[in-house]
Amino acid sequence: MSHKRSDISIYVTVYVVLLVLLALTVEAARHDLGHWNFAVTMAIAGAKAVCIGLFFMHLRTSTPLVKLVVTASLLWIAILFSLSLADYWTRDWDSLVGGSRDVSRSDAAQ
Amino acid sequence: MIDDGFRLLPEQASTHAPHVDLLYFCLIALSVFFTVLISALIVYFSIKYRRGNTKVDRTPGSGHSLMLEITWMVIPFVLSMGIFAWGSSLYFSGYRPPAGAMEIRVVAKQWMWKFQHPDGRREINTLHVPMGQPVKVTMISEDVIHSFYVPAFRVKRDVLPGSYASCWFEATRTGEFHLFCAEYCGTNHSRMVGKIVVMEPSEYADWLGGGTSKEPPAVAGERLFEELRCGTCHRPGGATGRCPPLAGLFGHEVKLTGGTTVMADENYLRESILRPSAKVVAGFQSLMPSYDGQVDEEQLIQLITYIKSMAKP
Amino acid sequence: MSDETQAAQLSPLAHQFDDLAQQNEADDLGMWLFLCTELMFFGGLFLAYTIYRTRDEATFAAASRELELLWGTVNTAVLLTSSLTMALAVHAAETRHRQKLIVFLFVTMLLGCAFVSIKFMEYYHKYLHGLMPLLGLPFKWDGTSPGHAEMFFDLYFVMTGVHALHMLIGLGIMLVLLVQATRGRLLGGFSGPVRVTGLYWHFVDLVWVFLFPLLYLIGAR
Amino acid sequence: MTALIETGSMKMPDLGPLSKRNYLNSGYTVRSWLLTTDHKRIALLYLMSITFFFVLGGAAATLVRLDLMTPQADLVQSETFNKLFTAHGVIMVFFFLVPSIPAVLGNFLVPLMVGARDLAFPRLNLLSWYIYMLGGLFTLYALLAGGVDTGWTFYAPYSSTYSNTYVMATAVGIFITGFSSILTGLNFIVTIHKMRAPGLTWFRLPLFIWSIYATSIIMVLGTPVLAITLLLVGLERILGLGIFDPRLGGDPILFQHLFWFYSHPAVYIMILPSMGVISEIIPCYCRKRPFGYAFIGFSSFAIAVFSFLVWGHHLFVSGQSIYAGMVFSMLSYLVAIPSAVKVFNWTASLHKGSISFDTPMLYALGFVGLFTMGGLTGLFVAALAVDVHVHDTYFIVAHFHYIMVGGAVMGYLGGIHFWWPKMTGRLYPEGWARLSAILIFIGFNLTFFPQYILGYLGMPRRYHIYPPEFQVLNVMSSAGASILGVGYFFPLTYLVWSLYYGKRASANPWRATGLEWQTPSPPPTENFAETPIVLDEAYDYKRMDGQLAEGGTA
Repeated sequence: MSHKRSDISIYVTVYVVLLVLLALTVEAARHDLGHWNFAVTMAIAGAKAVCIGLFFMHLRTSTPLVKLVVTASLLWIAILFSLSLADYWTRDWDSLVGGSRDVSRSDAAQ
Repeated sequence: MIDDGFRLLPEQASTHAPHVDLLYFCLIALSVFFTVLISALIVYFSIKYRRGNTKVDRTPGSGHSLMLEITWMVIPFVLSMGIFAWGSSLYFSGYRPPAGAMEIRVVAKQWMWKFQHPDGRREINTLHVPMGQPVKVTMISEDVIHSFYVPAFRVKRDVLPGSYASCWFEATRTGEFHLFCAEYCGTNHSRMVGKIVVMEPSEYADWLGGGTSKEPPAVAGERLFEELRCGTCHRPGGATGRCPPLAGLFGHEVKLTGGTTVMADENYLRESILRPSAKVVAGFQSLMPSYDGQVDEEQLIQLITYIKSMAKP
Repeated sequence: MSDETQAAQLSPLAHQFDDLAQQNEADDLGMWLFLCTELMFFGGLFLAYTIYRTRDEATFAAASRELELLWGTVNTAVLLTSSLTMALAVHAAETRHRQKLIVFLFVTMLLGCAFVSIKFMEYYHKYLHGLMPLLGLPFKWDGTSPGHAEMFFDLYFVMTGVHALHMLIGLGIMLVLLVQATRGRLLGGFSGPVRVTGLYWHFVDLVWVFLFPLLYLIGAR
Repeated sequence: MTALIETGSMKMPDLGPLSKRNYLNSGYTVRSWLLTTDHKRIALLYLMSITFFFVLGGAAATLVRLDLMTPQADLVQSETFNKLFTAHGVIMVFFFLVPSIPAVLGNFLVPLMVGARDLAFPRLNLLSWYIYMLGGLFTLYALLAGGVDTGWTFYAPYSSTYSNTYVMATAVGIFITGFSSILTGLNFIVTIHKMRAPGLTWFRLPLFIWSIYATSIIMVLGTPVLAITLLLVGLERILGLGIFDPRLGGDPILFQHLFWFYSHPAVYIMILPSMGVISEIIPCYCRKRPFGYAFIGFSSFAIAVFSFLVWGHHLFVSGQSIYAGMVFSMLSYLVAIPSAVKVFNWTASLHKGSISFDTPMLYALGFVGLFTMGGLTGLFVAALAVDVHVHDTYFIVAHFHYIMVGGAVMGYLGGIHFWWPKMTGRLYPEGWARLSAILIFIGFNLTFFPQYILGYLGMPRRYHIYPPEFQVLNVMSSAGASILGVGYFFPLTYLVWSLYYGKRASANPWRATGLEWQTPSPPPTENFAETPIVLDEAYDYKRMDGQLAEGGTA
């Protein structure tokens, strides 16, 4: 075995932590925190993911290679998101699609 | 007539075309240089170091050279960044219409082009434009993606369903030029062609004058505005407070509920007519019903043109 | 040849490997790489979700409130529990506890079935409420921007549907494992398949950990 | 057992009875082929299947080029024409080019080159082939039932809503085949990491392995995004989802983002393995270690990583934000650097070599030339303003054929010739092979060079009828295609002929380095009598030639 056998007690502890996090995130959703709702809920999801990855999936004791694989896949997801959103979040910047201000001024003058 | 003789380069018929061609020629020079360099080296080495040639010095070198590697990494990098900057600046100017451009409305559908001139005159598959006048085409598709492509102008832009796309050109020569649909759009894709007829401005004016009865889109839009009873709310002096003012709206930033701002461009107006609650102006409630399905693409264009024509009171 | 075949049955080591450590590392690496592809697969869906949600956050929040938070929470708890039992099953296999392995695998499967059943029950409720914009079914939406709300439900059904499909595949694999476990296999050096299935199951759980807040919790209630 | 096989000493092992028993004659039943887990046999299964698809895709291309001889539609209807170019694209991209070198040469060579008995997951490897065939059957069904007319790019909303052809079956076929690609890549990565022979460190690996590894990264990380994209298109057709449908509030450009996130790197799935093949061939026929080994190796990785950063250059005119266009344009130029590194290093490898011009070397030199041209025209299409003009024209068609045919196929054929003796135990007829290599080079240039001019003149791609002034160049292109066709026909014939009448090959007919040459031709089922131990650098031709000087050439 490449990794040490995690003790059953660790599994149970992690499970309890996960349930607590679940309760927290549901509770947080009952309050209107504005934009913070999304941030809080995603932070809790991230924490849950880290728990599952490190302990249930034994990333804590995995070989460096497996850790590299995980890092790489997260990096690639980041590439997919950042470059796609680079398009979506800048589409409104250019008024060329709808006509620039200059054009509208000339229209108004007509 | 479209010039159909054999040629190696398309005609240059817009202000943009010579700029693109210059970049193209530089790229060709660069490519020829590197192709010749590589080929010459291969041929030279192949002859000099051919198996049978025993008189040549084959004392092995180190097998690698950091200096050489850096050289042939840095040179392509610098060259390509230069091309990038050049290409980008042209791209910007190629898609940014200058002030005072004449606006042509285009609706594309399988497999035809429908044009409407600012004075309301309509054409199908043929577009007459005056020479020496910047022309901005604002385009939308009724079905799939098409692409507006005039090789002689070096201009191309995909025509999307659901949102407006635009490009512009200023013709520098009179004559007829190909218009192609460049994005594959189904069975008769290759028949979705037309022509651009560039005329002297005076001829163009004559041509416009000779058309049949027509109604400028802004006027048609105003009529539609009444028919759809938009004026009940959207009228200066109407039910104030229920809706944001339309006059002078176009081309300005609008504050939305939620704190974000949006540019009031044509896509914004289109969305606000079809899906009014998508972007609600700050300080107002979402009361307006959707007009999705009640107006077609051409009517939408007319409404938007009318809204654009409303000057600030 | 026959010697090799016999040896292959007696030894957990496949012929192409030199030793068990190499084989285990290869198995783990293989599964992790597969999970990489799964992540990219779901990544496309999450990207679509992100783009359409940023376009109209308010409508997405409103549409999210139509989902049944109670059942979503229950399902999350069910899935987290199944992850625990799966981890315990892997532990049992590695420590050669046949009985425990069978029990934990079975419980994991039960929980998995419970999750999928609840999911389908929710689908049925959506259908009853006219919130299933699929197959040309009518979409009833009183709020603003029905188009964007419809997009939310499109994404809801695709994302949870693809996730549920992964659950079903996992359940199928576990069924095979369960049969093998009852025959006394998959213990000790032979526990590779259980370990690898465990990784897969936890990954499916991980995806849900993100789906749950993105679908159920974005609209403060 | 005989003494250890060492790469350094290059002693031919005493073959003894082993040479009589090899992977080809270890069983003759259909079952022994269809249920084999031997990577070498699976490689041959792939070889046969992709050759079948290549012929099919080639036939479609022939009809397309024939029809384009005249500006009118006189051979087929537009509907058929559209189905033909779609069939050509789908088959060539997904069923020939993507699996070509990885699944045939990679499958055969990766375990041999790393000194392993098999891939890490032999049964998964066989499963990959079955998945590939299943996907192929779906696609064949779609073609036979009536064809599909969306183009290989499946742009929404045409594919998701408007096309009335067999889009579903084709999409399912490609979706399934994608998993074959994923599993093959996964298998290679694990094998290269975990199964290398003792002493075979990363920097002793053949460059082919480096490039296959880089290819596998793309397969594993890119293919699933294509899978989800096609799945969404399929669901739009079946369930009426609207993710890409503007009528339902979807964005068709999102389809293009997701599609090209895979399909741009896919081009590198095709070209990277070819680069690996070239990096094996050139040292062998120059009798020296390649110049800048580490740079060639790392440039493969650089290409694999950069390939994921550039997909937006397919969207310059699509309505993507112009700022994103600029980002993608700049990133696209990054790929030029590792590509230039490779070309310059290969060229420098010739320096002070002892060059002979056997068939594989002819393909390799042809590759370098054509790839250089294809790569340089990449600078044109990455330049935003020029791309606006040439996007979706024959310029693009010419550009990617220079990479995918001039590059990938030349590399594939070079590799097939180079390792043919190892795979079959027979030598191919050298004269015919040289002739066809030259024919292919000439035919290729005649076919595709005119298309650059045609494209800049403005002829859009996927045009069935076209303005008459484009005819001369189209006829030139079609004429070149006929030469190219003949060039492809020859190897198909003489390679089959050589199976029966070719001269028997020795274990190492080219006196090449590398572990695969130190086992008999064809290799035994278990690859090596004893696990090899590697003590030296790769490509130690000096030592090889020094040792063989006394015994004469093989």
